[in-house]
Amino acid sequence: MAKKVLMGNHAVSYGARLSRVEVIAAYPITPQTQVVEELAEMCAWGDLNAKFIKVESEHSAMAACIGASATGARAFTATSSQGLLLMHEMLHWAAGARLPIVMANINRALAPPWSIWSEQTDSLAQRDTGWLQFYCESNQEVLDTTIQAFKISERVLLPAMIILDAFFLSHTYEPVEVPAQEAVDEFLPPYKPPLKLDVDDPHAFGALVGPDGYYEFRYNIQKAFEEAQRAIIEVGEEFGERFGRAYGLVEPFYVDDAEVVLVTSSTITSTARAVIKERRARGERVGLLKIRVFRPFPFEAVREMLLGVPKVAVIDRNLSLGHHGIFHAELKSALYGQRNAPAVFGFVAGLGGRDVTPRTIHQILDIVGSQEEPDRDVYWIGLKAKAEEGQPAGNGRKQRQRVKA
Amino acid sequence: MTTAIRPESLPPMAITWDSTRVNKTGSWRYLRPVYRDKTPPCHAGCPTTNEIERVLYWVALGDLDRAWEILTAENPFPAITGRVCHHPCESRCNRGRFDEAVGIREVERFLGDWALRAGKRVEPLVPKKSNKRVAVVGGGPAGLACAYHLARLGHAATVFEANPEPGGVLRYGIPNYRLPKSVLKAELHKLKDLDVEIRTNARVGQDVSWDELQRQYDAIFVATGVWKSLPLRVPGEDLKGVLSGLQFLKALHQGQGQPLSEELGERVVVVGGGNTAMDVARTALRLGKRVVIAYRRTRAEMPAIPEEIEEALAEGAELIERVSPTKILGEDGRVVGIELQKMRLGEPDESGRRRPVPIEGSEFVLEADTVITAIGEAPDFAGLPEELHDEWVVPVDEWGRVLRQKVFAGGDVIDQPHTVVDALASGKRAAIAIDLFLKGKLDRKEADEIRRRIELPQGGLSMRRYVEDPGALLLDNTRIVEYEQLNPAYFQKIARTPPQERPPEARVRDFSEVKPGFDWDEALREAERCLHCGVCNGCDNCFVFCPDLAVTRNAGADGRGYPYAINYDYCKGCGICVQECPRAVLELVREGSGEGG
Amino acid sequence: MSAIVVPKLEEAELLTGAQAVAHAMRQIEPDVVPVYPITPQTPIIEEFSQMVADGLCDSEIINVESEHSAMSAAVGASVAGARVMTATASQGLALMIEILYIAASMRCPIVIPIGNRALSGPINIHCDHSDAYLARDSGAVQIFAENAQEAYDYTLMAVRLAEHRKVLLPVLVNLDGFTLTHSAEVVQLLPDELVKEFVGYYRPLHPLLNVQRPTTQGPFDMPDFYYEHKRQQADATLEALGVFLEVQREYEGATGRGYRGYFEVYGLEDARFALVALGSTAGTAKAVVDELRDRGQKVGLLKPWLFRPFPHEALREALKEVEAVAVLDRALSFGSWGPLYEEVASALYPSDNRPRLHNFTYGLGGRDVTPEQIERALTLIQDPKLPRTMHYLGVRA
Amino acid sequence: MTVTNSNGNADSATATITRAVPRVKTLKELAAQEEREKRFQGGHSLCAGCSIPVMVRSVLNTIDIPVVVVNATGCLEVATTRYPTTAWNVPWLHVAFENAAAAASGVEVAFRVLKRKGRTAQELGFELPGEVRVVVFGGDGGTYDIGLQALSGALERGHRFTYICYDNEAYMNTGNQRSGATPPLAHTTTTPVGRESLGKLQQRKDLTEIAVAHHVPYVAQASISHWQDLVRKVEAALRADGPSFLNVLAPCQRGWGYEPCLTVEIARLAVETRFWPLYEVVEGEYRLNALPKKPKPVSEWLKTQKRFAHLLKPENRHLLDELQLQVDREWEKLLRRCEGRVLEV
Amino acid sequence: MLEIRIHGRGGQGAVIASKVLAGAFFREGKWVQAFPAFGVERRGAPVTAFVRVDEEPILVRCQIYEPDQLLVLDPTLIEAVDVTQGLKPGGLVLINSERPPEAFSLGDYRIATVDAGAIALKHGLGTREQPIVNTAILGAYARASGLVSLDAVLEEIAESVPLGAEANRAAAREAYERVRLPAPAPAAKNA
Repeated sequence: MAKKVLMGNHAVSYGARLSRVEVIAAYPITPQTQVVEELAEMCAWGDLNAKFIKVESEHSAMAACIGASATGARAFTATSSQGLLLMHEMLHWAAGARLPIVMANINRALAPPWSIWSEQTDSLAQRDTGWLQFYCESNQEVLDTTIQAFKISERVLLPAMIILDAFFLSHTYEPVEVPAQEAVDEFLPPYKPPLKLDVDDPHAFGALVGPDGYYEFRYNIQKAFEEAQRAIIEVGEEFGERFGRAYGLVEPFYVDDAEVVLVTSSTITSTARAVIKERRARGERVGLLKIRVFRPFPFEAVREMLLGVPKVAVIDRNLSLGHHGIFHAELKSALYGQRNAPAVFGFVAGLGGRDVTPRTIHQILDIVGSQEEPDRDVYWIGLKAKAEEGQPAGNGRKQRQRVKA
Repeated sequence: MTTAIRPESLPPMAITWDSTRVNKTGSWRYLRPVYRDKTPPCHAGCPTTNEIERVLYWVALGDLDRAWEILTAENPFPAITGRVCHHPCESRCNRGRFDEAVGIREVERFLGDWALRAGKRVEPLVPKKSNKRVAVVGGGPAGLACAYHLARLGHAATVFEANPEPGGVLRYGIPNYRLPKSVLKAELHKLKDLDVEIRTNARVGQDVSWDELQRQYDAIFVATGVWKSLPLRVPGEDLKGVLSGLQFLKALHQGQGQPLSEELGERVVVVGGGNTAMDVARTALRLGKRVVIAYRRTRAEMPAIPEEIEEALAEGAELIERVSPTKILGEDGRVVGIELQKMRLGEPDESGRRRPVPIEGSEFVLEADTVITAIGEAPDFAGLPEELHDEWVVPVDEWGRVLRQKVFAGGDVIDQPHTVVDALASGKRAAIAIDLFLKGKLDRKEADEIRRRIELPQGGLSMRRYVEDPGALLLDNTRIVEYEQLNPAYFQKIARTPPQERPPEARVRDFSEVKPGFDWDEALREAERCLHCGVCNGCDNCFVFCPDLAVTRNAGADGRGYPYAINYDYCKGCGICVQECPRAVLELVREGSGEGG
Repeated sequence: MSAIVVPKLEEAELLTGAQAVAHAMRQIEPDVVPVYPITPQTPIIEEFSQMVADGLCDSEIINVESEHSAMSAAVGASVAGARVMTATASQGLALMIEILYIAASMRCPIVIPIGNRALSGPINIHCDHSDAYLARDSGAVQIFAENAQEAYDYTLMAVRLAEHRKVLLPVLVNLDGFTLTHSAEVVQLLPDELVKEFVGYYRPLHPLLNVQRPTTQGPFDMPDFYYEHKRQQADATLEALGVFLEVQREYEGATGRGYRGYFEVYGLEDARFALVALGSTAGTAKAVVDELRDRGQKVGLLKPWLFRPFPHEALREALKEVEAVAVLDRALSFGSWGPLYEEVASALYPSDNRPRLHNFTYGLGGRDVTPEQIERALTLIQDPKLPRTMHYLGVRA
Repeated sequence: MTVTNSNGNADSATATITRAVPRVKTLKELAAQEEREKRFQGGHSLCAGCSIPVMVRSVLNTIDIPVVVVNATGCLEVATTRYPTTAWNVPWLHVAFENAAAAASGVEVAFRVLKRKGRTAQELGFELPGEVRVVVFGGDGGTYDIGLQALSGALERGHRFTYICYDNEAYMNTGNQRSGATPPLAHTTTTPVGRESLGKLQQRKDLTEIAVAHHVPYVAQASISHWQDLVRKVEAALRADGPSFLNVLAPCQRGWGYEPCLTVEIARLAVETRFWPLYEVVEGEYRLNALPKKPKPVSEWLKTQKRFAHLLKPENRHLLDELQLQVDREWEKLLRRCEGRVLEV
Repeated sequence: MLEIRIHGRGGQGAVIASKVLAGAFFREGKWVQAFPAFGVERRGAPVTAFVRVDEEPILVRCQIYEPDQLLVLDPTLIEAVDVTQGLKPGGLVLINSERPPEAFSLGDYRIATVDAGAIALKHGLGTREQPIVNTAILGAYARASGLVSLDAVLEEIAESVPLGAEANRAAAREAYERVRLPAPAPAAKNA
């Protein structure tokens, strides 16, 4: 094992290389590009024995991965934002075909207006497609999760998405422990597809299925997701045993006796940890629950952690327009109907890369601390107009009042 | 952009219309492009510092008035130099490295002739007369040029000419078929326009004394020229039928053509390779003689203007190369032949030409009725004070001044090439020096400063820079544009426009002009070939290729200043404009170096 | 007949849902219609093309080479200043989804009928709602129609909703593939002039074609403005809630057809147990409700017309008295609850009296939706001990 | 000097020889030019030495008819429209990367149909212009690759619009990844040169020929270096009655690896080495627009750019020769198509 | 925690500088984080990059608004950008300039200068028009800050700057010697 200072994107590349990916089909898009550039470089220097296909669009990138994976190769791609949306149609296909493709998605805001900065809506909008989703907090987690993702995917035959924040992770350099290849090889054996495109044993992939059979295919995918929960936990534990860093579905931080728990994902978690530590040092009973795996959504784990906590505040760097932040909505449906369910506050913050600083987190904790129940469905934090801060984007139980300043 | 914004203050969707011009991208710049005209080599190489690039620019645009004004500021007689100049400009022309040099002389002649036909008048460059009087001794090109420029600078000039007519070598040396007397006469009319007094048949030391000049004039310019032929120094030189070239030509011009012709006999051998030799040879041809030119080196080394040699040969002269006379043979006191010795070319001498070395025993005889020598001339200092001159020349300083007195000299009597244009240049130099002298500035430091401002790298002094604000002329007189600095991508190969020419068999029958000169189309076409090295001609490249739209058209400029300006608020300093400037007007300087304003 | 609009048989026609929508399009007479064929949407555009070919309607159809381009051309034409419609389904919507987000953000009031169909893979051409749900974060307004009549009426209303100055968003009018698109029903159309008067002219706010005042549309946005722009869009999406009701009122005023509210409620007034279901299933559900009520069970149905923006407040109000709710989702969000369920749970979460909530998946890929399945759901939720896991109706597991 | 050179010629010496007295631009003409000059403005954040704005202004300044610009995602879009500012003083639309031609179809049809329907200012809320040209700008990534389908569809449908591809031979906005336009053996970040790799191993796509295959009225290949030729082609393209396509070579100093001042020089060398022939296809008829009298070897062009540095190593000589053969072969093919028709500006 | 902000221009290597500096601290056993303020940087445009250094793992993941130290790779940025915005009083400002520290009056800060441009050119880094000064300025930083050793900087350069590593190391070494320090230097904070 060696420690290196790596950027988040390169942590993905190293993870893919250690996983001995065989086919990489990708299309450039900021801020993803370095992931595949580094992989292309590794191929050019013979450090990675893989075929790199620079396709002509993200739609084709996923289609090529589908082809490669169906042929039995370990397939990998990476994209972001508009690229992810363009390949959307194929995402359904990959999951429907039960192909364990692994993809890194760098969270970037959707257009227009055009932005290249961080926001989670792109990947969260794919939550129905049948892909496993891992949201990473650090470059170490990015690298480790990439390796685990292959193992999990190939076990449950579902594609997996490793998700990292644009720039706050993708372009940030920090120390990362890079496992030795032999250790990874022991952890992750070569992919043995149960079924593949094989001239000696022909099967048709992607045939038309009528109303008589389609439902069951979908049902099986849903069941595979249930299996995936177990797989993620087991693989995360095994990884911990081998490499000293264990992973699970969620990660609590000072949750035990907390009166207020922040629910976060990705890099906001990291900044929030600093704030929680600071407040804990002041004696405040605040904690944090990081959601690492969004699909399958860790209902049980979340309930275990949050039932009995008086107040929970979800921070969403995303938005389902006409609805809520997506973690927020998901969390509410997870806690719905449960005894001792907490009051859930939903915060939207940091869209389009607006910086989420410790001050932003303090503001959130202050708002949650000052009221028993949320007085609106969604709180917007960090809008530039001061008078607007914390005002609801309509849809509140009380009619939204526009403050004139 | 850091001010507070409110969602409701934004347009209802991400639409914008505010200009990016609020972004001053000039702050990205490391290097700064600046416009800085330079001197083209033709201009620098012209002894009279003709602003050739500007003259051709305006000719190409059809504005002949403007072209002529610029030209006559430096050169009084374009119709003359346009015919007889040895055009050092053309040999330096950068276009010569690209395809063929621009036919500058022919365009100059076109412009000169046009002005004569149009009856153009020159005016003084300064509004007021000075009440100073200057004596000009010698009415050849140097003297006339000096008088011309003095007059334009407001001084009264009197020319003392020993011969019956002014013009010197222009009149008595150069044959009519090269420079028609009518053209000479018309050009000299400019002096009348400028109230220059010309006293003919006034030989100093004979018709007027040096002391008188010293007493009566505020300054004296001596330009008496070289009228003594150099002897061959071989046996038989005193035979009848041995003539000097100058003698021959002068006699002809003085109307003694017919008797002379009879004296010459049939076969004429001309010894020499300079312009005089060619003039002699071609004149003899026109008198119906068989002509042989004998020269010690090869044609390539002949000092005569190449066209002259070419035309002489075309007209039937025979050239014998690498021979030197050893003896002139005579019978009854009269030439019957010339013995020539063959030469081979040895090591180069100080002039850079290979030295002829005699080949022993190679002598041979050429039959001849007349031998005309044209191997060089020497001045005749008769009538001038001893202290003014040494054996060969009148020594002068860099201003053309003699012995720090009020005496100045120019033309062939000083140590400079014996060419018409150098003579004109020395006259101009003296006129400027005399102007400074008369204003009491010549011995002061100021004179050096002025010189720095008006002197071009090859030593010529610019009258335009002398009388006008040099800043307005833009031209940087310290730097010459070399071919390597140009971007030839924008130039297309276009053949030089050949001047029309009368056929040799027709032209040897008379003394009429060999070439009729350019017509309008030809002149414009040739002027358009000028590359305008170092001088902005508004080609638009910088404007079109600026990625930052930082180059603006300066449409209000009135012929001064550049047609473009750079808006440094936006210029990112990429240097494309510099690279793509075909003529090296633009250059890059380091940002913050203080250069280029 | 339990529909809101009961056609007068003598003035009605027998039309498929696709035909009804095509007639709505003909009457709206959109300026530009970029389209690409896909089952089960194709009959809409075939019918419409014939009407244009017959000179019944002055619209310009662009036969593009993909749904992605259909939506792109739609955005171009809409931004330019034209009234635009298109139509699609399933993979077509999935392929154009990137541009649907863009249409919403660029505030393009494009009306898009969708013939709902299951997504691949495996490939399937029959009805479910996975295609509609995939657009749930896009910012487009989404309406679900129960029958051909509703599809017709809401297509007309969608134009006014989309083009309202406070809204300016694309509107998807969902009608179930085959079940509605290809089934002939009795539909009563409105007179052409009435429709024309109702929809009026489209007056674009910032038309690209206004060369007198050039605008730059679709610019690049740094973090210093993007967040505010998104907030603005979120506000517009929510404005659609109010405008939806406004348009319904005006439609009623103009036509006498009384669509009122975000939902059709059926037997819900005194219900202890409620179904929430979208689209044509509601019809079957109504029959089941009738039957169970006949048997004395206090059951009811809530059929949302408006799925996006989701009317959280109104839903809380509508379901505040019920004990248990069965939310029927005709699609899966793998690894989680069904999308409709999540909406309902999320909306009801803050309410003081939370009903028991259960999620039922049904009818994927055109699996037949029978009264028995619906009855089963309504029966199951009456058991307070029913586990809170996903229930699958009609699966052969 | 009040006078600029006749019809904008770079060098008076290159002016047509038939011209007796050079034409001098009138002040009025200059003023009109200035008006058009404002269509694209400075202060944008494209790199120093970028070729794209050079092309854009040449295009926009060519005709007086109002234009609507549709822009595919790329450097040009990102660097000219950072909210709240814009370098564009003409209507400008950006929808996405892969669909500029489709979006342009929409704009073009919208204009045509609104015009046909006689929509008044009262109905529309604004005055429809009498005439409009839709011009699309897209890079090679957005044109050769991801946008090809939309372009093909729009060309085939016959919309009256002009698509201009600024071809810098790779994805430069994301930092130099290979595209269908990348020449063989070029180094890019996704075809890096390494122990196991010599750069891009495939041919470049001949997009201009693909456009020709759509049987549209006007297709041309141009270079920013030959701007008079470019301007003439833009004019022809914009006046074509139907779709027109221009493929314009636009070097990128960062991706190609050269000093920014050499942008035009390198574009010119591409033409002079016949790597990038200038030609046009008018109603199916080919014409050559630059016939280099003394064509330079393609290595003259390659050696100016770092992306080809590995080809100059002696051991790679054979690759260079192979490239030269290809260039020669393509040139011969083009000459045959032109059948001796040459039209040089 | 030590927070450093780097100001440069596109093409000068500011982002690489942040990475190398973080790497150097990392070699000395520190936790580090380095990242750019990502815009759509074009050649010549102002660029900002950040470095955080701490004894324990770094949690905060947002830009640095109140840095302890500044590295200014191009002195003309001082006029173009408010470089000292948020800089803590007494903070170190290291400027690439041939002028002495006294020539800059920026406020209550410790100013050090180094002619990194000349040093870079001497070692053949970049062009006359645009020298690549990032490694030189890091050498100077090692001396001016006293927080990281020159050896660590040199080792990190060798690893992170494969092209012309020797020249870059030489430049860093020379800049270490030639940096002009503020006088008097108060004890470094946040060591």
